[in-house]
Amino acid sequence: MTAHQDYTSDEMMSIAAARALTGDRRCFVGIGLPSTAANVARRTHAPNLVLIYESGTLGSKPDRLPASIGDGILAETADAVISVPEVFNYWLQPGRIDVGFLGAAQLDRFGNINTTVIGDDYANPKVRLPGAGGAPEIAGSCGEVFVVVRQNRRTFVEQVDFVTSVGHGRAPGDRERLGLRGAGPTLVITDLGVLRPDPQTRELTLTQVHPGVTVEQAREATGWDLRVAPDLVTTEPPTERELAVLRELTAA
Amino acid sequence: MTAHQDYTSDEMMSIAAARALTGDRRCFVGIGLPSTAANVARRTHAPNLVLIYESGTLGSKPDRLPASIGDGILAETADAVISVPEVFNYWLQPGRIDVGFLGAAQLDRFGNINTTVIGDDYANPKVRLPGAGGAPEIAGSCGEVFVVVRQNRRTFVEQVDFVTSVGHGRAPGDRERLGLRGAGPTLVITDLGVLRPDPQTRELTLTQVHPGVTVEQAREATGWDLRVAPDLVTTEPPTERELAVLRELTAA
Amino acid sequence: MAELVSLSDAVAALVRDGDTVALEGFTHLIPHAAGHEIIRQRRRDLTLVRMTPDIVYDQLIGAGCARKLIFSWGGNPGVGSLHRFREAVQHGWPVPLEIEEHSHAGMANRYVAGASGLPFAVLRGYAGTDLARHTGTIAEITCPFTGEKLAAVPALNPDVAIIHAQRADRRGNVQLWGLVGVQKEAVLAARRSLVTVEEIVDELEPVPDQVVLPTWAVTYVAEVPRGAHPSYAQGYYERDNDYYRRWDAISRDREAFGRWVAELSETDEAEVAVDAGTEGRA
Amino acid sequence: MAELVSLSDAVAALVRDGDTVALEGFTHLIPHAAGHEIIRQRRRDLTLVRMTPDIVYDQLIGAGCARKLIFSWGGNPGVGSLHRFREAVQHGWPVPLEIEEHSHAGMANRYVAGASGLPFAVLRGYAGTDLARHTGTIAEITCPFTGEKLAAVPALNPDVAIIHAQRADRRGNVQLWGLVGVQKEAVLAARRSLVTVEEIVDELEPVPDQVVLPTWAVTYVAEVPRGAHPSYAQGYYERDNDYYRRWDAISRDREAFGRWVAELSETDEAEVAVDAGTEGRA
Repeated sequence: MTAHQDYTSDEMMSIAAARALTGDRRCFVGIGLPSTAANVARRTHAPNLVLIYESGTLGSKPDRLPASIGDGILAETADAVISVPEVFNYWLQPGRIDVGFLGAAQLDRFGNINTTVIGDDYANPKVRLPGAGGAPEIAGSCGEVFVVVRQNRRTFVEQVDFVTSVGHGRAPGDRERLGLRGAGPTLVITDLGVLRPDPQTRELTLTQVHPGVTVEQAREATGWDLRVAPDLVTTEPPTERELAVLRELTAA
Repeated sequence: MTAHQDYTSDEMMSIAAARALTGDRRCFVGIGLPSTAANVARRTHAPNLVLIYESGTLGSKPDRLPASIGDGILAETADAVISVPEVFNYWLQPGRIDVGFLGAAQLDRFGNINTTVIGDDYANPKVRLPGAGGAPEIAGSCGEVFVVVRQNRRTFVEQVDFVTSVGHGRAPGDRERLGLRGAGPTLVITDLGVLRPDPQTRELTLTQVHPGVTVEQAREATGWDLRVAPDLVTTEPPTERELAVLRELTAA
Repeated sequence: MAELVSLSDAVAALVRDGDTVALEGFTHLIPHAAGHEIIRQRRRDLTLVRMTPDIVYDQLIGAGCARKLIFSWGGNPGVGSLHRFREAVQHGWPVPLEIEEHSHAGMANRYVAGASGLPFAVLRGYAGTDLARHTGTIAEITCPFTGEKLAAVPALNPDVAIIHAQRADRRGNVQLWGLVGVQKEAVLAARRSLVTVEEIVDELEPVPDQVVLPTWAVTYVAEVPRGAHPSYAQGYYERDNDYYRRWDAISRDREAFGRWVAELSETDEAEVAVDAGTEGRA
Repeated sequence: MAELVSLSDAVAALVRDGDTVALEGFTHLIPHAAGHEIIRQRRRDLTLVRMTPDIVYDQLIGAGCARKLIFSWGGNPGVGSLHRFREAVQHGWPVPLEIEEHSHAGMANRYVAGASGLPFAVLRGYAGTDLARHTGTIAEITCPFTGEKLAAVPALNPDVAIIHAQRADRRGNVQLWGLVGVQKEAVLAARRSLVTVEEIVDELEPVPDQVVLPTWAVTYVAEVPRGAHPSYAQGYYERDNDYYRRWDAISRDREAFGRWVAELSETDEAEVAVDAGTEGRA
């Protein structure tokens, strides 16, 4: 961070995530950062974005940030309210949703995600995490997956302790072999920059750093030998409009 | 029919069917005679009868006879309106419905029902009938089945040409072997009388004749050697109230 | 996003010779006008799919549009048989009609599987029936936990699903209510879809027991007032029970039916609807 | 027909030590008051089932009511972890907690199968995950038509399902709306059921997106105003987000939690609701 930046690294992360959501794409949105990013996108460059929440709403248009995944505002502003089984069976499973957003307690070199347990003994975990929720099938069925997560060595690991949701498996072709339909994680947005899977190896590679972040900082924050794309770019800093919308939303 | 009867044999049939519906039982009702009988019952001795129509209504309380299984009055007066898949999956299949009503183009000695084709060549039928509709699963899943059908040798056959819906199969134990949960046809109500399966052999047996009908007439109208219960009774004739309600309903 | 077009443009763009087409509707909201337009545009070799083929399917079959019917109950509800359907099955006229026959529970679950992106559905059904012997698309499956044997049926994924609804908004979001049958499943199971509606409105006012299909789940929306006639649209008009009774005589006779087709082909749907409206009131 | 009773009578009659119990609710309409009554009545060895166990399950687990949890996501939504749940899993306190862990899609389909009277459900799920290795109730199944391999999960059929709804009428017909989650399926899958409601009314006025459960599909109905607090009941009160945040501190500390249980046991549900209401407004 340079001294005269007037935004936080979390704000940069939210705005970078919002920018990745364009047009009238259907987004499966979890609470927290994904919901913030989707709602910033809807108020700035992507007014036709369709927000789908696993609590059972299609096309929610909240005028404030929902406090939880089941906030009443989501049902009140939705095009359709449906049951939770219907969300998963009629809308997610057949591949009708373009983008799924996921967080991660651990994320590995091949974009696999752990939100279940830390430690290598499932029965006696070092830390018990919330579990899978909708993530395994979001990771399997959405057109593509964006992961939004803060980058550090605790989170960015060589191999996750527990595969809650499959990213790119261990090698190219693993998703196809498993019958997973979507493209998997195509974008990992962090507080330091952006990673994308290498088209050949599927290994997450640094393709973008946020303003003021060095490649060395990103490598320090990564638990594997992070590759850097030859055409690495620097993220455009947040515009005044983006920051204003984000802050208005998160203050409300 | 004796000369001084002031009702038709079809009216006697409808009223006998209505009388079989008692209490607050849940009835899966098809259009035509079953719907007439269920609505007569609801207005006379069984006001708490619950009518379920396969078009997607639970607890319909029509104030006139619906003209079709999907008559608007059924939705407008229902406790709940649901989709057709839900009717079959959440309500019929798990055995939540006490009584299913079925008609038949052919009905055999063991209560099996044909509503598909007449003739022994399915590909080149003598007569093509409407087909199964909900009947096979109604016959399998309802607590019991009442068949309402006019009695004659064309309909009452030794063995149906095509088993659309299983009654008692060919022998005791067939339903259990097939995994069918309900008791199957426990009552066949005709314009001549009432038949019930023999507790041992499951063969349909004449247990009741309507006023003015002789056993000989019933045997004449049956395509197998009809057995007659030793304790054969004669149906009580329609009361004035029953006739008035039936005629009011069918006139509307 | 659904595109708002005319009925004839929608049918021209969506329905191709040889397609598998489902016009769904369970007594209520049957898309008759769309069926008539398929006859007018002379589509051939269709595989028609519907739980309850009634007179609009009798018309399509009699007009020679179909080579196969996948169904669970074919009749003129409350009246009797479908004579064009019977004649196609029994005498191959005007063209032979192959049939694939299921129960309602089986058909409903085939649509559910199709809508869910699954290749098959599981149900308690068909056990002991002759349907299981004559229909190739009924299999047995064993529960991996209990060992119990159940029926499996393959998903239905029509090329085109056509339904009728009460309303759509200008963006193409669709709203229907009353008896909603299996229409949502049919649209979601199909590769392409057309919804004809009574009216296009600015805003969809929520109503109890509604089904809403978002615009991005629908291909085309066409405004066709009275497009369900002689079926009905709750909140708009009643079922024309007389028409169903009158159909029996037309359908029984090849020549009477021929005249009906000829007249249909000379009129467009707006005229048919007006005539029918007048007749309905007569 | 559902019987209208008090909450304490309903829990006394329905929930037995060792039962499998599902208190369902997806952020909205979570039956907190019923959970508290189970703690007061000191039920033990329960197998608790829920897609999204949150603080009421943290309370039940911390109070020692449960020996097993079947779930797909356990957390304090928007706040963080469930500390009583964590402590039971990591340290076996106050009693060891066995877990059976699924995804949301798997749990939802297990309820659907239970509600449908089927022994299992089929879905596209779990492929390549470690859940499939650690959870015994995930199997592979092959489509009999395409040969494709899919996941199968066994039906959930709890002994008791408990949900909260906005209204019931005097005959026991139940109505809920807004986010309706998987509650209908949970009630239909269960052997016995209790619905707590905000109010009992003479007539259920239909509302958009309602779910209606007929009285004959429910065992008991109990009027418990604010029975979902700190969750919310659309049309009645908002979610008490502060309460969820405050729970974090109580839940982190065995002694603070012990005091919370002691206080709960000394009050009845009406008092809890009033206190909570006051706190919520403060």
